[in-house]
Amino acid sequence: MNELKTENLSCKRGENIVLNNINFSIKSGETLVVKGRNGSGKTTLLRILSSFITSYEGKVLFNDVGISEDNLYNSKFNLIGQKNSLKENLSIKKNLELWDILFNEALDHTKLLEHNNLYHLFNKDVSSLSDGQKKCISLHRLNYNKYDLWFLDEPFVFLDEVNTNLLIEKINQFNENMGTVILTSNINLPKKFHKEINI
Amino acid sequence: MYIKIKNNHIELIKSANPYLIFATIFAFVIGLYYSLFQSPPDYIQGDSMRIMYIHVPSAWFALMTYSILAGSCVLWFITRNPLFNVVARSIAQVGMIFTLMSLITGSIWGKPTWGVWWVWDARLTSMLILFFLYIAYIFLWQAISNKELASKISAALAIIGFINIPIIKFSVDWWNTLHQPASISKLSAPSIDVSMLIPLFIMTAACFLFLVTVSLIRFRLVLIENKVLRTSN
Amino acid sequence: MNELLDMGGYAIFVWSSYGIFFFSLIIFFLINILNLRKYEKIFNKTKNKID
Amino acid sequence: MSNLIKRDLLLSFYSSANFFFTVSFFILILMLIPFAFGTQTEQLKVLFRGVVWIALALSIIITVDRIYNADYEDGNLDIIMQKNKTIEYLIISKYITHWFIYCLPLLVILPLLSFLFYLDYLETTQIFINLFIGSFGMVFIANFVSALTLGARRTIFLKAIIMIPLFVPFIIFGSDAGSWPILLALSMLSFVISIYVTAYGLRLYGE
Repeated sequence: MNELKTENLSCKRGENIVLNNINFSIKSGETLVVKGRNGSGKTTLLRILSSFITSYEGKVLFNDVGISEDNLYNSKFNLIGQKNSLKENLSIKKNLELWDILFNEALDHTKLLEHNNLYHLFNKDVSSLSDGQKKCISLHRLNYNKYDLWFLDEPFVFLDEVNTNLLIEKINQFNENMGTVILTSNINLPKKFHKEINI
Repeated sequence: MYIKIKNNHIELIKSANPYLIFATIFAFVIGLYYSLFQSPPDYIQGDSMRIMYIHVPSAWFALMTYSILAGSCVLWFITRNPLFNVVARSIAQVGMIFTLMSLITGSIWGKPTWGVWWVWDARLTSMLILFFLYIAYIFLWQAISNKELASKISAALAIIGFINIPIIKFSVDWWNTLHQPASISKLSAPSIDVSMLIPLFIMTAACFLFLVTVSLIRFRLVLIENKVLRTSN
Repeated sequence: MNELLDMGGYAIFVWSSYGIFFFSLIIFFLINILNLRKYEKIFNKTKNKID
Repeated sequence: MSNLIKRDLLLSFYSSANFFFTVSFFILILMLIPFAFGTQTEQLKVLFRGVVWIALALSIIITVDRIYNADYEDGNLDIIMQKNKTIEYLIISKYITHWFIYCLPLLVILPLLSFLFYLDYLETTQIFINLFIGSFGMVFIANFVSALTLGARRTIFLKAIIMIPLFVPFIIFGSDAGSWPILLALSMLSFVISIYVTAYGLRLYGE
């Protein structure tokens, strides 16, 4: 049973206060939706949680241990940022091969891509795809399955209805397997998740 | 980049500005009078050595300004006081101008003295590299859109450049056999007449006043630029 | 006077280096002063808006 | 660490930075010497020593964006930094791949090229030793410049202005036959500086 929580988390950028007194706690099998307007610090929050930003006030605790003290914390989450992490001039196949090496895990891509109806584009260059298709492939990283936590930054942007539902299904499945999800969104989602905070 | 500087300090700098400008102009006029009219020509180099009165101060201040720049960058990293960053940024461009001036006047002086515009010796080469270090510092700051980040990055670069300069001087010295004695040792030699020292010192003082005046103007400029950038975000 | 302008045959070197030196210094000084004025204007405008 | 090296090598093989291309680049740069300076044997020998360094510097300068900038812009750098908690390992593996892709080809092709320029075995060995040691130092420098300029996009000229002054000592000592100990010292110094500065730059941009 894992628990991720923040206590009085604040973050300053120069003089600007980006995050002010964020408190939440989330357990295994739950999903937290972080809502807020553009530029309200949603991405900053995710980057603090994924230990990229280390200069903040307050505490971020994973199982009651500060995330900067936990040496294994970095191997426990899977962060999908707003950037697609795709090499534009390479084909999907080659991009996925590169990911396989980075994530140290060989997936059966053909099957998974058929699920999203993308397999026929397998050998196409990424630059020829639409934004939604790129996002789908970017979210393909969620299939690497050694992680307890998912941090998703605006995962529903560019996705059509079918793919949105597929992603929600995937998140539900992950929750059933006792995974924790934190996702950001600035629009209303079609489904209600366990918890929601506004920043 | 939040700077706690009292308003009355800024007011003080502001009110000192006209006096400083006046003093700079005054010093330059006196310096010009002495260096062009009131000093004898050198018995070997003739009147061409009058260029020394502007070349040597520029070279001194080019080096001194870079030392201050690198020093305040180091202090910024140690103390985390953003004032040092503002000092570094306000002084950098003045240093660049002095470096450029010492290069140009140096090569104009070199033509009648050595017969060539340029010699590839250690001092000239490291001066040229110094100029590019200033350029790198200034333009790297401009190229990075996140200004807080830009200050940190360009400060790191300034410190690396400070390590690089002596290495370059050493390596070019080693590489080149064309040695020129440094100007400072030339000064201490008895061959230099007191009548030449007077204009040199006045010009040095004038250049120093110019450095201070423009740095303080740029200090205000940098502070206000920070405020404008912050409110526009 | 001519003798002075002639600079013992080095006129072109001496006068050009002094000219370039002071010209650049003055231009540099003016650029910074004008920049400061410009930013002060922008700053006052934004300050008035906030007030 | 080994994963990152494997991934970077595969990436360079997929994009146009494989062995074949880098070797062609070196041969073409060196081919310009006789066209520019004529074919006198003695002159070619002298020029070869210097131009081989310029070719190496050029190949490092034009590829400096590929070290961290490309990965930073498309977001892969986040994954890389997450998977390599110890940032020093990450940096060292980047050194290795960058050297492997852009310097090793020159060292491999060097014996062949030096015979085209009428150098004998002894001279070739001297150039080889200098290049071998000096190329490491230049790679270290390129790495920290790349890490420092992550936020400044598509400013290859600015990066060249930052890097070339730092390359000057390497080129001075590199084109002299007997000064490999100094090159070794310079490379070691730049390694120490580079690993700190690169880590500093990467951490700043991670934020």
